[in-house]
Amino acid sequence: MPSIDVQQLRLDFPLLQRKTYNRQIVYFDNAATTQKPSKVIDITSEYYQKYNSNIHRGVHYLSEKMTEAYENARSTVQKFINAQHIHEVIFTSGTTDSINLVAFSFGEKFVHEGDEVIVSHMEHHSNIVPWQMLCERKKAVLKVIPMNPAGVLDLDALESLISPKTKIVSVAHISNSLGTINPIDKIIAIAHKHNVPVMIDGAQGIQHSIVDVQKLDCDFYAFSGHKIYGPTGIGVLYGKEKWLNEMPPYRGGGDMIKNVSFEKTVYADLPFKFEAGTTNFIGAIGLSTALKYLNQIGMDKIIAYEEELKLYAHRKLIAIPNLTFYGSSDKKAGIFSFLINKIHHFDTGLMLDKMDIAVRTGTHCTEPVMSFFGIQGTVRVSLSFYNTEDEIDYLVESINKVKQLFK
Amino acid sequence: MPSIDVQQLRLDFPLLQRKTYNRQIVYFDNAATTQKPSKVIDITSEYYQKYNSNIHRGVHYLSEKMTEAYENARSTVQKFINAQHIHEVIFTSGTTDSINLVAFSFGEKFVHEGDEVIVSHMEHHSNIVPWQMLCERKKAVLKVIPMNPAGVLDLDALESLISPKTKIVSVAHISNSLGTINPIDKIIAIAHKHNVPVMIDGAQGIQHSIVDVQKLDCDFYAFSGHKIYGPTGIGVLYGKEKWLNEMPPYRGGGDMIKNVSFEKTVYADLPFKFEAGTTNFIGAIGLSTALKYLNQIGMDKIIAYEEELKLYAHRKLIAIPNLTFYGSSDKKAGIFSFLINKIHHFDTGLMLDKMDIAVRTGTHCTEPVMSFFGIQGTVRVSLSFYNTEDEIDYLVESINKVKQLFK
Amino acid sequence: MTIDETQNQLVEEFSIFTDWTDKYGYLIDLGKEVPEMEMKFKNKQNLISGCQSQVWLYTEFKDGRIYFHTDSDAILTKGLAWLLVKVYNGHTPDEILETEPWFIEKIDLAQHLSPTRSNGLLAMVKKIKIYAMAYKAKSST
Amino acid sequence: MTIDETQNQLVEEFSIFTDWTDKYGYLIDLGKEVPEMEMKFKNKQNLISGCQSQVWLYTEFKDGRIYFHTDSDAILTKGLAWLLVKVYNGHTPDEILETEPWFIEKIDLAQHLSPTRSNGLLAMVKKIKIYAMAYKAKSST
Ligand SMILES: Cc1ncc(COP(=O)(O)O)c(C=O)c1O
Ligand SMILES: Cc1ncc(COP(=O)(O)O)c(C=O)c1O
Repeated sequence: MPSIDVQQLRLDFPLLQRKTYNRQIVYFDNAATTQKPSKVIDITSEYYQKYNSNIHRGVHYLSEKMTEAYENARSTVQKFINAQHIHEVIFTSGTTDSINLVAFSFGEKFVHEGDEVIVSHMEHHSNIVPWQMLCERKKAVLKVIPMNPAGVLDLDALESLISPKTKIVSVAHISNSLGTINPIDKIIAIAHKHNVPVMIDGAQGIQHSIVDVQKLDCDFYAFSGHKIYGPTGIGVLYGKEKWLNEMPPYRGGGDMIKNVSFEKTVYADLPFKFEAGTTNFIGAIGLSTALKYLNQIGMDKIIAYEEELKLYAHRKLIAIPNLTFYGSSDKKAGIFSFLINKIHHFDTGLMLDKMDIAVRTGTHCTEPVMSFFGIQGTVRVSLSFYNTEDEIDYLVESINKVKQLFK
Repeated sequence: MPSIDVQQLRLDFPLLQRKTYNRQIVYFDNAATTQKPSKVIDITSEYYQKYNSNIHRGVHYLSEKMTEAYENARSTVQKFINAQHIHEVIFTSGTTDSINLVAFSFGEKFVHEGDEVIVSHMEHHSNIVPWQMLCERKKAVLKVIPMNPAGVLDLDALESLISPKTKIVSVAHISNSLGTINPIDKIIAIAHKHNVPVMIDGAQGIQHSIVDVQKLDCDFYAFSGHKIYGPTGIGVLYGKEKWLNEMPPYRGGGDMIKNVSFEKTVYADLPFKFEAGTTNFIGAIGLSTALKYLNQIGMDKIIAYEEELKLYAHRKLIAIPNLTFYGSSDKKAGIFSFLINKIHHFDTGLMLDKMDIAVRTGTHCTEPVMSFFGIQGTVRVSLSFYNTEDEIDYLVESINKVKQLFK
Repeated sequence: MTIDETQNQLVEEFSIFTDWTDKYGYLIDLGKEVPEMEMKFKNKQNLISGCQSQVWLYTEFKDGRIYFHTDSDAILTKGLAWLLVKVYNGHTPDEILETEPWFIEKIDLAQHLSPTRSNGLLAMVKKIKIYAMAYKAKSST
Repeated sequence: MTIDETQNQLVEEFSIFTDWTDKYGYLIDLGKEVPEMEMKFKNKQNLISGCQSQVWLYTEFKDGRIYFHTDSDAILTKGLAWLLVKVYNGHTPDEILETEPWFIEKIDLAQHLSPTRSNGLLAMVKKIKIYAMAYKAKSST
């Protein structure tokens, strides 16, 4: 018995109503990006039509309205993740931007030659490369928390990786290629025991969990608007005030300064210090509208439904012979990475597409995970609360048809 | 005789139709951000409704459509600025982001201790602070091209500022607080004579000029979508292939790599090397729609009309007694910065707002310009092709009313 | 007069204005009439920096009551600041801490106290409260 | 047969397929039947790397004609690559340079040659042309 009325909710998403080739699209590429409810699309249009104007320092009506809406959006994000202070919420252009901000600004201040940064083996490239770049610049060392074949991180190894030279640990909340829900509370506890701060890459976590940054006690949490039913080009970095205050700015420009002269520039207070130039203010309003939409349904209900759907999909998919699954932690989100015996992931993806099913194929920007399993890529089905059991049934049917075709 | 039918074109902009307090808004804050034609707003909605999907590496129908649209947007930008190669067009989140990209990546590779970077006295903070940050990091020196009281740069001084240690010159195409159209062709010629590359901050240039980056021979050109009738959260960096190829990446993440392993990461080719993570693909489509809209009207016609309107405004405004103008180059765009004798810019702005006129007041993110003139700020009227002579007349009337009120 | 009585009085005074020109004209007149703050008090310590206009606030504490002096480089801000001062002037820390400046909303000038305004007035109200707290703490020790 | 004749032939062959399953089924069969490339030719030099599937292309130049060998790790890509090879195989550089692979569009598989596809096929067509240019230059000197 579903806790939400999926059929009703699906009507909120215009894209889900469309046909691709022969039938209504079955969208299983939610880890790449999510579809948008009408409310998000409509508010974007509405703000362009009625309020568009550059924010902050504006003396006129529109600018004031827009600034107010932008700062209210920040407050909506603050409440959604339960940040202690509103100025701990920085708007960025996405998760990648947020992580790069921390890698640069935290790194600039705290990471020096010989120091160590720890990530995990299952990270998305966006949570690897910025740290590699930092380590190269600073001659620091990147260390990696290993995982086992089930796609579960080895926390004992983490303990032993941490040294007095460790400056930060950065790990994914939920793996985008394996679906593993990492025990970030434990990881944070271990790191904090050694006084090491922790950044959480929440790109896949925020939309499938209740995130309370104070309870988690993470030092940074990053996510993207477009993966939580919001617009593209907007993201969030949460950071604890004490770190954000100590970190130098990332980008320089308008709005992030108090005074500029060629001799001496004084940076603005939080959050503006980290929001140089014209931010994506319309994007921020779209994002906050998405969060309000989720709140209206209830994150608890969404999570309950997604859990149910995941279990249903799991049962159905593992029953298909000759599928190999990657990622089998018992703490898993609705992300299924698999290969059909001997069939190339790309071939499978192409055929599913012909059957109007959108899945992602390839490395999912996690090449170290692929190397770990000695494969080139997988077929990934990633679920959202707007997916249904019927769609899963159709997927199973279609996978069987693919098998038939390649027999 | 106007070369375009303004009244007709105004109908394309929903926001211009709205009332603020008592009458239809008079929007003179175009240098801060421009209004959007319906086409831009509608295509944004349409893409969210019909094609939204993450780009690149996608195997399914939507992803392919979206990738195609995104790459077509890049091609539209390429043609708009006449870049030689499509991969010389990098999508960023705005001018500030573009300049920071160059300051970091060019700086990382080419700027070392004792080297010099040259900007001008009339730069926007976004074209000062990134270079200050770079110079601080690299122990390099920031030098400043002086200007005269008319707001004209001293090119002889530029000649003498350039030394063998000069690594880059970065100047605004058009000053956002003075309206000066800088002789960027001459600046580029001078710098190139000494083999020094030039970055142009085109935030105020692109929407009021025909920009041909090959003819200009600039090394970098940056602009923002939101200032050229496109969406927020999208911008462009044009860079010559030879520089972009030599520069290390700015942000690390998905899509900007060829291979990632913990031992060795190989970066992707241009333009992807500089587009880490999920880009604002819907924003890019909105921007290209704005450019196509301008092409349809004809940039030459827009420029001709704007020139006429500027001359009209100039005549009318200088006829008002007791106004002091800042910026009086004879090469000027439709940007008027002024103070009414003894009346604080903020007081003027507030009263104009009450009369439904949106202007910007303050430093316009160019504090060094304000210091130069020994003032705290100005009232800035910035024109667009959708403004009219009637609106100028109403502005003049309103300024007189402000004078009356503060008498 | 209590703080609320002064607020009521101001609301009544403003009720005669039928359009914005009269109302803002009055504020402008106020701004002009209020004496300038002595230069020596216009220092960094008393400065409340808005991005657009600057406000100075200087206080004295006498016989358990707080006296405020204010100034601004913008006339409208000065007028508005003076209204706030008028309301709170000569009251005890407790009275000040207890009472919000609700008259601003009633006379339809709330926009100037919004957190997104960069005129320094909201910061000024906060500062008034902080002074009240500080003097209260001081006088109770 | 000229390149265009082969293309016409393929268009005719494909015209019998009434739905996508038949058409792709045929491509899959092709992909399976085409012999694997010898391992020694599956080297870096012959690799055309798409993001999703990899294509190898190896050429020989004999008596003024170019002979192509191809392979891919994905079967559909392999089938498609083989169609391209079949069209151009054994022709002179000039013939190859003159003729575009228009049959792909006619048999409604153009999507696989779009620049946004990451299967390596468009890059393969470019490579075929580059080889033709190179051999032409070589044989004319
Ligand atoms: C000359 C100039 N440069 C840079 C910028 C920064 O642009 P953005 O805020 O869109 O990044 C502006 C915008 O005000 C500008 O006018
Ligand atoms: C775990 C994880 N981290 C980071 C990212 C990067 O997010 P974005 O591309 O929105 O910056 C993604 C998106 O694919 C992800 O799944």
